[in-house]
Amino acid sequence: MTVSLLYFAWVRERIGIGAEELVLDGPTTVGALVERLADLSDGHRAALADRGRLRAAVNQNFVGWDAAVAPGDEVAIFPPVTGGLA
Amino acid sequence: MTVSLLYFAWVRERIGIGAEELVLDGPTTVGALVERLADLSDGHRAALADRGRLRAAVNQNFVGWDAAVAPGDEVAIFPPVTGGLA
Amino acid sequence: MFRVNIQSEPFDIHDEHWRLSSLGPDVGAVVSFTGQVRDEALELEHYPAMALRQMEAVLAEARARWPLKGATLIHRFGRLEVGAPIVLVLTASSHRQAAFEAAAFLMDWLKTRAPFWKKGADGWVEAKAGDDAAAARWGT
Amino acid sequence: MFRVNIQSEPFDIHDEHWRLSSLGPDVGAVVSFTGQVRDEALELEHYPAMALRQMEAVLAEARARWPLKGATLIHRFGRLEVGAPIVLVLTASSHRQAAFEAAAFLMDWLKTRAPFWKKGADGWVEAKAGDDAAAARWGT
Repeated sequence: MTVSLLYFAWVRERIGIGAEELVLDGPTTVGALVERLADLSDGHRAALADRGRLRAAVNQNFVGWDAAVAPGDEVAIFPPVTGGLA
Repeated sequence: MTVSLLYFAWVRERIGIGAEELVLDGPTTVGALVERLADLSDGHRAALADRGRLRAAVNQNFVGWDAAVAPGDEVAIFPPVTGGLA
Repeated sequence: MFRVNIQSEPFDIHDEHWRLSSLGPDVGAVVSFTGQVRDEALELEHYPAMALRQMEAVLAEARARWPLKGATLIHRFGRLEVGAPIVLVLTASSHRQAAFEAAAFLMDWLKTRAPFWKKGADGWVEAKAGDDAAAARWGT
Repeated sequence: MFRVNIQSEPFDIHDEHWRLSSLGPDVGAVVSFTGQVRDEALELEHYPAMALRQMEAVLAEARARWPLKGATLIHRFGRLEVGAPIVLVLTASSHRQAAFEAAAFLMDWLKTRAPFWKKGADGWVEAKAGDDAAAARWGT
């Protein structure tokens, strides 16, 4: 009953790790999950404080903060993407 | 006191030559010039009969039928262009 | 031939172009877009599985919208010096308009959907609002 | 680097692309368009002096409209087999939108202004009304 968490770019740097697992009591939302994560460490709090600068994906699809998260999901938190160039 | 005439694509093929010179009495228009040219031979007539299918350039710029032609000019008559591809 | 790839190595634009231009007698137009590192060296981080998935989704969307004979999307990651190619988009079609529009669409969507992040000497590059606007012009 | 050429020989897209992509650290985007012979071999006739003049005029217009770092226009003439490249348009800019728009503009204008005529097995190819419409979207 866990979710896999992935962090990228400065979110990863502030948290200090790129991946971790969290045990879930049951279904939740991405927003509620981020609130729980922010309490894990000072790094988590610094990385996750300003949700306006963050984006989320569940199972590799972009989602909003009210999206459902179930045990077994892969949840990624990262800044807006800046690929492609030019 | 001559103009140089250039023909391209099927205009050239119907007239039978790609270039010729014509003596001008004085300034004229491209349209009047084409009427005179049409009387030169059956090939000229066949090539120049349907002005809707022709385009003209004076000194390498596209012009309309009422454009002025002066001695020394280079006048080209041809079908609409079909370069570039795709 | 439709292909998506994510790699650290450079790509060979000549080989990639030739693969599309030689697809058959009904290819009349090939358009390429190459994005390259401007002004300062970069480190490109990405989310591999999601990047591949999003690039495949963007390519499928382009195929649904335009009659393409082939298309190639390549995105690099890792350390890239000034002038290094980062991204390649290639489209082949019978006619030029489909090839041009599909290539511009693919780039606009890649910019806003492919999970890549750039870090320069001054830190992480911020996303630009203009990119969302560019992607939005294609509808959703 | 801005260059126009009319030639019977093939062009090397790799060399031409490299010339623009290596122009300097402020080049971020290079777009290429290649038109190639579709379905049947062609004979391309042209009006040399006017073709060069019109291609130079079209290039000057593109430079006035977009902040380009470089652009290349090459048009071939003579006998061309199926699959042979006929026309190459390359644009380099700091940003992708200028490179894309300028390349599409150059092709649309070339189609309606460059004095080339194609002859296939069934005779001379007729001009298409769609080409004038494509050129008209850029205004005059």
